[in-house]
Amino acid sequence: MGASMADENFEGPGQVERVADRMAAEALIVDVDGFEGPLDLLLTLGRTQKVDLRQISVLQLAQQYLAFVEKAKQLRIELAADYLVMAAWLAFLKSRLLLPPDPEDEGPSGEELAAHLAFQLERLQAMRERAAQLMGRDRLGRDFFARGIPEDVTRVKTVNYTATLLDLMQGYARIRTKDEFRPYAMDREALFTLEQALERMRGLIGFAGTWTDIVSYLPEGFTTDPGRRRSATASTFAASLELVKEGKVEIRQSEHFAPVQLRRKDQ
Amino acid sequence: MTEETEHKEESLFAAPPMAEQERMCEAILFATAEPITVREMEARMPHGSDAAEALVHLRKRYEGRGVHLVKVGDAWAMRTAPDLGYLMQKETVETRKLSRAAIETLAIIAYHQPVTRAEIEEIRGVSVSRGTVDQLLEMEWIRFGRRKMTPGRPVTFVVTQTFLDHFGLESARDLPGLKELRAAGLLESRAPLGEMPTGGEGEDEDEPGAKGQDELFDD
Amino acid sequence: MTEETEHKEESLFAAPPMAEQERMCEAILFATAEPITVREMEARMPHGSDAAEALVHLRKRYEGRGVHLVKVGDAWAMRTAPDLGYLMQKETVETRKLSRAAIETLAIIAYHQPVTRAEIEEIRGVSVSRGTVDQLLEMEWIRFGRRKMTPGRPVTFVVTQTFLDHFGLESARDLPGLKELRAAGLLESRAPLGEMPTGGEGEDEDEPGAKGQDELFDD
Repeated sequence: MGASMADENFEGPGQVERVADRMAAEALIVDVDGFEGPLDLLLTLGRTQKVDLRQISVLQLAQQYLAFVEKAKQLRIELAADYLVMAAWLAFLKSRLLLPPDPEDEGPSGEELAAHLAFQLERLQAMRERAAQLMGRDRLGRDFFARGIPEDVTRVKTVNYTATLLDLMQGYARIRTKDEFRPYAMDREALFTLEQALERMRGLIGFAGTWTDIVSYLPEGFTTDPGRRRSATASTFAASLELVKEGKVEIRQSEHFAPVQLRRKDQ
Repeated sequence: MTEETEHKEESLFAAPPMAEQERMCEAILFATAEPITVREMEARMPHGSDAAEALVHLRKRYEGRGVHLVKVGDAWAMRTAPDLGYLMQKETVETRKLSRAAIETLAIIAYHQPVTRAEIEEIRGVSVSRGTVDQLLEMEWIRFGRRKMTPGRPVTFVVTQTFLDHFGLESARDLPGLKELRAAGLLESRAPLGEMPTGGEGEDEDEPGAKGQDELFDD
Repeated sequence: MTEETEHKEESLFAAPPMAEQERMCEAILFATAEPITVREMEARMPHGSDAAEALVHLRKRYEGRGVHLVKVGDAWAMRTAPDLGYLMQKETVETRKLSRAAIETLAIIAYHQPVTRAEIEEIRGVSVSRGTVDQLLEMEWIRFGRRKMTPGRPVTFVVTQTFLDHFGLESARDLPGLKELRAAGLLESRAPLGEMPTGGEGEDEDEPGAKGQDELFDD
């Protein structure tokens, strides 16, 4: 539905008005749901250019898309947000392509952006073709078949018992204390204080010659339980900042949410 | 021959003659509907057996017959010859019709594996619904691969042996047109430029990231 | 020959060559979910086919192979050769965690070796079941050590090289002592009151089973 509409209506910018009138008169329902997102719509529009995708005019394509969105608005069709995001981006791209490049401006040029869009379309098109090819292959259970009467295989089960060193040590600890074993000694508080962290960090930082993830400084017993881990992470981070202030370490983070790393600062 | 002798020395009993080993492989393969690896076969055969060699003979024996020996990933299976499919209409299992989104997602995973959800979304330009991935997982056509060593350590998807078996592929290298796609640079994961809308969450947006299939197929 | 000609006259198209019919029977027999009669086979095959004759050829072809063509009532089926039945066993290995009793017994042997059963029971405070010791012996994690030169000359247990390999230890001496266990947070810091064994407590705490181990490793 959507595809045929696009084919009919966007043969050239000049025709848009006339076609729009006709469309309104026919109360045509534009089935935006028929498209699998803006890229799919662009691909469909692109087909009207009847050229190899590598030679596609991205400028023309942007105009076609914007016209489509405009039309949808006139017909009071609610477009999903990503269609509008794409429209805004294409409008931006269009201006980039039309205006002379600003030498001050960093970032990709209009041509680069257009080339990338063309690449995306070509790639999507290629995946579609391969998907069709794949589904057209001889298939198991349709064109070729597995054994119809599989013979039962008798299972002989062997059980392998295993244990870890931790199990062993915990087992031993359990006996020697004659007490129900509890994995962690600190049972009252799940807190790792700034003072504790600072003391710990002072002891360890001498070994941090290379950039090391701050997480590796968390004390034993504070790494698994989320509450304890949070506490230890916060205090270790605060302690690290304190050490930075004292000029003992350097700290860095490459980007948002990337690991925080630190390293000894040689004086 | 010398190898035979060595085997004899190594093991308490000599491995059975090759013709016998071939029979054994044949029986094992006929008995199961699922592909079975050389290692699994050898685990069942007498000590010192060489299933790989027996399979070479067996494959030859079934050439041109109504049933073939096919390789599926690193496993083997007996399958009817595809040209005789029309005789088996009764056996045809109605496969659930896959949605267009599912088919495209499957193809993208097959050609770009290992691939993250964000990368699939980047290629398709729309978000991938949970249902689509779930369906493919449930059909056992895809599975989780190793996590990507990029921020957020996103999970990746790869195709399974069941997928290869279903589509009669010996390995993912045999996907139709894979070479051409690679030559055309269409399997490279290019980073989107600037503010390019991607459709996905864009978890690893600025992650031109791993070579994907290249990595997989260059070895 | 004359029959062939007749068939040709009867049917609009000639029946496929016998070799092809044999292939067809082979594929059908392989793929059907249950034994199939000649009539059913022919119903699937091209008009004029003679499944009965094709089956004669096919049966001959599979003589002595790993798979046989067998008659089940008035239907036909493929079956693996009876003499290869033993190949249809599949060994599965399941990994389970050792029981608490076994872990504790093992730990005591590792820390106190060579140690007698009576000593183990004294340390654990409960009797040690035969099954537990047998299990550890069977796993080859413990073995019998020298007999103790005490009345009754009881056997002792020591850990094996397999044990050390499994736990990645150079020697049993590398097992952490109580102090280290405590430092690692694996032990309560408070010693439970009145519960510790009386003799040689302090000594034992720092270096569990020091004496025993020396005995073992000094020879």
